[in-house]
Amino acid sequence: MSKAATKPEFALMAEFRSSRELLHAIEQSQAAGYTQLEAYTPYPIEEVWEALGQHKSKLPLIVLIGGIVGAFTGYLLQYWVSVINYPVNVGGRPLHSWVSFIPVTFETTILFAAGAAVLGMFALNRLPMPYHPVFNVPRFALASRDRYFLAIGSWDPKYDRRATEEFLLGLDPFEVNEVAS
Amino acid sequence: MSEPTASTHERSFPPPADLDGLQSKAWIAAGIGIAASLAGWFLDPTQFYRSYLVSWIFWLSVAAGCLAILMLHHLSRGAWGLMIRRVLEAAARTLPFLAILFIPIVLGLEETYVWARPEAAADELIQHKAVYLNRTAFVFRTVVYLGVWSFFAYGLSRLSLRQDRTGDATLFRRMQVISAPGLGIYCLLTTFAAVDWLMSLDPHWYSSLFGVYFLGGQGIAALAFVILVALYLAQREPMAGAFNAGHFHDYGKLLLAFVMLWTYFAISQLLIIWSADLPEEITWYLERAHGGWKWVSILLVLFHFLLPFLLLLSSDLKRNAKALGKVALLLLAMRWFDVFWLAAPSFEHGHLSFHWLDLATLVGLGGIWLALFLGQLKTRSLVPVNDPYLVEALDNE
Amino acid sequence: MTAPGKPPIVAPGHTPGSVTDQISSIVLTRMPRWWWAAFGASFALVMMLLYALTKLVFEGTGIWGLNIPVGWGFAIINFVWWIGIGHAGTLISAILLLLRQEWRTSINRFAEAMTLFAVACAGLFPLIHVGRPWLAYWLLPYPNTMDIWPQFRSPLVWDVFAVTTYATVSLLFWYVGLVPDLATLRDRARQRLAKITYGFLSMGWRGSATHWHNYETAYLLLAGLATPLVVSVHTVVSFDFAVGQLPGWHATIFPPYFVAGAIFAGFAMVITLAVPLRTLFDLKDFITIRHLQNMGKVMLATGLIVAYGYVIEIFMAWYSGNWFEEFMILNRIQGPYRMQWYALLLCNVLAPQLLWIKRVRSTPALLFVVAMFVNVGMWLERFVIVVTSLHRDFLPSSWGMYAGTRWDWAIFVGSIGLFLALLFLFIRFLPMISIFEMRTIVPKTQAREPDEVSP
Amino acid sequence: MVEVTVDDRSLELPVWILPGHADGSMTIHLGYGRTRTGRVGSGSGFDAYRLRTSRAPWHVAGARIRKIAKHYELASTQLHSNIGLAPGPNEEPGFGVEGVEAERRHLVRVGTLEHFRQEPDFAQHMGHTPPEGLSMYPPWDFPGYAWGLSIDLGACTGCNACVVACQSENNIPIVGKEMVAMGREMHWIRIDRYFEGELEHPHVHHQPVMCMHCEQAPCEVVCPVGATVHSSEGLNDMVYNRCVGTRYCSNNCPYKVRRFNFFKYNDTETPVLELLRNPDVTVRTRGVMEKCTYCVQRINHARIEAEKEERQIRDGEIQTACQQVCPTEAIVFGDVNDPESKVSDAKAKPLAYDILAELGTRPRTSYLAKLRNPNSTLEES
Repeated sequence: MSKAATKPEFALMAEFRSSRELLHAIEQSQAAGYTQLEAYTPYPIEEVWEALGQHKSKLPLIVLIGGIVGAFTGYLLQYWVSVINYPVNVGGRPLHSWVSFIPVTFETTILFAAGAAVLGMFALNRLPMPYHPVFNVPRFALASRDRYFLAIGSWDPKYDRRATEEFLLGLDPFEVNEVAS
Repeated sequence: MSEPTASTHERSFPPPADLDGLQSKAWIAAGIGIAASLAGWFLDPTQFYRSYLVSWIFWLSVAAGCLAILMLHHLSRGAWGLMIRRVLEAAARTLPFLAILFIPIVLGLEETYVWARPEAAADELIQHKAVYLNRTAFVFRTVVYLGVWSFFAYGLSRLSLRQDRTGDATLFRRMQVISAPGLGIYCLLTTFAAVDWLMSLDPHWYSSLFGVYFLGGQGIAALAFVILVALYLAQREPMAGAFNAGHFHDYGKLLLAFVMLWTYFAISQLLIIWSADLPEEITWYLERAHGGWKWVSILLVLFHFLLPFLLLLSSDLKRNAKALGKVALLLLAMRWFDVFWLAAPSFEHGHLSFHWLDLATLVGLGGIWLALFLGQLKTRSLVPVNDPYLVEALDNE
Repeated sequence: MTAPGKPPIVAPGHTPGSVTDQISSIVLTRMPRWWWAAFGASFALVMMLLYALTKLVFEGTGIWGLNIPVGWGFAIINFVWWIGIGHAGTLISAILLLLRQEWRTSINRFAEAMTLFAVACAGLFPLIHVGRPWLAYWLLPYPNTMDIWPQFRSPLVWDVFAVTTYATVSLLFWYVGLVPDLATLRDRARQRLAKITYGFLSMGWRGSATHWHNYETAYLLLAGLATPLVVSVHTVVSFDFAVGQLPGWHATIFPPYFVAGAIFAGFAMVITLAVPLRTLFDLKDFITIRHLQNMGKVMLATGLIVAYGYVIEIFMAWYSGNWFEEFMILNRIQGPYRMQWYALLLCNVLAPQLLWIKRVRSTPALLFVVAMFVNVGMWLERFVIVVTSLHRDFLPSSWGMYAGTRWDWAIFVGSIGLFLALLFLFIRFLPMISIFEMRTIVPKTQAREPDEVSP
Repeated sequence: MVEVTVDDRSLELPVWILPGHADGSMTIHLGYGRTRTGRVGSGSGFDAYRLRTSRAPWHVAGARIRKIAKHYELASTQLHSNIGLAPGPNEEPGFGVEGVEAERRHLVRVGTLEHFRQEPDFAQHMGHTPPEGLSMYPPWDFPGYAWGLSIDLGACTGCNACVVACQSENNIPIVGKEMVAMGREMHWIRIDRYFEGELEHPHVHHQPVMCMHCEQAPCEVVCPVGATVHSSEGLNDMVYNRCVGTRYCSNNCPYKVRRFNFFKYNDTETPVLELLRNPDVTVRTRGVMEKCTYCVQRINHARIEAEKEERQIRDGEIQTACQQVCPTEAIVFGDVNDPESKVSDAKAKPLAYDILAELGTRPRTSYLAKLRNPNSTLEES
């Protein structure tokens, strides 16, 4: 606890009752020059991440690469096994039975792409992360119910403990909390 | 993009004036094509009938496919279909005319269909099928197919028009009630139509997937055509303000879905027949895997599946009407190749040959069909103005 | 957004807060007494399954009714039946998401869980149906000193890839869908163990805008991948049959016809489970009549595709002029297993026609009855395909008959027990309705401004 | 079941009504009169010696037959055997859907000498034989030996010696009546019997069927672990050690010649039984598929001998077990790559045909059609 006193706080977090209020607050904060903003909502709201300047996710590219790698893995595995490493006459079929190799190639494509989607999503979201300072705010539990939170990071160049709190309180939040780091 | 709710109902969507010009051009193309085809008929009647069959099936796929998409739209009640409903209806209403254009095929039945020739009497297998594959039954069935399709096309069109006039909100429900059995009947009849018109060209061969494959192709043909018409209309008032990227995104997604579906059917059929290697089934594929036909097969793999598939994965492309239009054009062209690939190897066993009559009949029939289509399109408002979903449809992102 | 004439997908009066509380409380409070009874009963069936499996491994496949020519019987029928049932879950989740059908929201979690458990049951059968189950891993490609590999031209190897991919992707899809809800439970749980468990499983989910953005993208992409996957899985299952030369198996229509049949069976199972559950857990607000109606329509549509398959199969058997094919159909209609075939027509073709009537679609009890018919009918369909085709094939001299033994039945019924037991555990420990997605749609379905309701 | 009574002795036994058996008569096999015959035989069969007396061992008169209300399960390896068997005048028409199946499929091809003189290759036109080389795949070459087999249906008497020989040569387990009744007999070669003609006096045809060793074997394609693959000499090899027992191969085998070890049929624990077995043939365990190998152990034995002497294997040097015991020499085995071999000679005959050739499996086992030379006056009566 003594450490907490010396350590600067992580962020200031304002709690709002509706997504409209949250969006309004984001606009106001950006207008006021704050850049290190993060919003927490109980369900996905496209306008919120759009407002925070996140337009394109890198994920589709990751998935595409995953799919291509999967397709090649699947096909080459079958080719190598059936033609190079273990060539046998099976029912008079050619060693390189490309028609028969389609289903497995398809499945590995999907498997790798789906794996890339899930792992990519967790990686981009920096998860798993069991501890995060925002959990220190007791009311943050409501972020998974029906409350909307806006946090301004303490590393924001325009951040000032007192002025920022004043600013946030001016946005008509339910309340403003300090996020201990 | 969205319009205020109140005003949409008052907006009107009359067909743009330059549809008349386009229609005249279509008639001119039809005239040239028909003249050339007639010349071809004098020079080489056999080739004429064969080319004509391919061209007719191609244009029929577009028209009949539009009927199917129309019913799908009514069934799903999706907003996506409202913007193109009038295009679909107009295309579907050309079906009775296509029935008239079927007459030359009946006249040249012996030139195109082996089973219609006298020597078929010596073939045990064809004799087995003679109850089904004979001139009378064939013509009768085709009349039934086109009659039933036309019935649904006109029935739905009439209700849709009445909805424009009265604004009766229960009409969309009625169109849905018609479409549910309609789509089922459509699929069943199309399956048999595919057997009659295409599969029976090689009367020894059979595949139970064939009808479904043909249906998938029709979906592509119709959607590609609709996208092109939508692109044309979107560049002109009054639709310029109504179409947005969201609409094309939806059509692109549907097109992608149908491309995948078609590919799925094509691969399934090939895989099953390839793996079992039954002599009675493989001859059909062997004809298409050797000689020049091999290249047509490869063409289909690359440009009917691979390239459009990869392009349509991109949502940017789907939202870009012009780029989507190019893909649609490519797919429409590949639809012709697919019909050609299904039909022609069975005429001339072994070698690939294109004939100028293939093009002449395609242009001739296409000109007539497009002119008929545009004639139908002109008669109505381009959007069903009193549909309860219109606000949602216009608002589609 | 609600179009005219459609009943709502969430009963009026709900807010994000109320849906969160109501759904999470099912998990976080004690289970009703009937739960224990039901779980106990299904657990007893699992014990029977284990006993039968032990017997099977110790004595051999011979305890089943199999023979030559009928080399595949209950195990494969059950496998196809279960995996077909699984398909509805993915379909509801993935395809309806892509089609932006919001009514999926309240049933998708539950349907996905159903998928997983059905796939688990399905996955059991290929493993145990082989003569030497302890060597079933030989179907996997793994490097070994003998340099021996699976044979990639065999549909069974495709099956291994398809089913494992399907199981993996379904699990991932389900888990990804659960993460925000696990975070919700973490925030609501009182007990320390529950807090830690849900906290661990939710990986530190915070619901930040970045999280949601990547999450939504991932979820959509997974749906886009799961859709062709689910089609491919039953297609590969159909290849198990269609790739062979056997009349009644070798038909090109099989892939789409099997996929439709799978969806048909799957929706029947969703209805079978949803109708009682919505009453027992008082979820009528979330699984509304509209859901049941829509599922009824999907069942009708896929049922018609299945009927189309029957028609085409019969027509092509005649049109082909191939006597083996013609005989196969005649044998179905007139042969010793004709009663199964007629029952199948009754269950799969006639009974679903009731769904044309709106009254049937909107009466849960009637819908449940139709769904039960379809559950039975789809099992019979696989019986007809597997057994009726095999028992009289090319050489009349080797024709034979087949009947399941009590061990066949024990394992089949046991697998139903396993499925139910897993389902009851799921209901106990995880939210059976996606809470965060309900939060998403509640504002849209409510006329008033729900955000302004105080906590 | 019926009760047969001779004087005061009676015997209850089941009857099986067969086509062609004279009305009002019944055939009872004496068998060996045993009641205890080990694991698989005890409790099966009937002791017909009870009807016999030592006073008149070969003839008794006054037997009476009476139908009794009991049922007895008979086990048979073949349940259907009609081809074109027309019902007699008082018979119920039709045998159900299975009626005349075998005839339509042209499995047994029979002609008269007269027919043969007019059209020597009539047998080849009875079914649909696809053109040679019609396939989606490039052809496989079989340089060196290419084993094949030919069976002359005209010579086969249906004596079953081949079945027994195969059984002892290849360590094939005896599975007992209960298993046979379930359709789980293990014979690698079987004799299919078909009745043709009228129910009262049909013709009987016998057709030995074993693995056809198809060049495009449907069984091999579907095996997920490659437990059944093709050898360079055209044998359809079965790798017992690799087999996991999916039974997919059997399902896809049009000839249904594959046999599955549903239980552990072979007794490998009793030491004395080891002496019973052919040491050159693997004893199969539970859960694996097995089938005719063309007596591959004999092929390899001959190969070793030939290599020792640095020569080719001579035609006739290898005899399969079934061939060896066939009293009518209906079975011929050899190298089909060698145009001089007896098997090539047999396959070149106009009577040669493949069964189920329309499936494109290209079997290495082929048949010679049966020729009959009926006396027209006798036949008419």
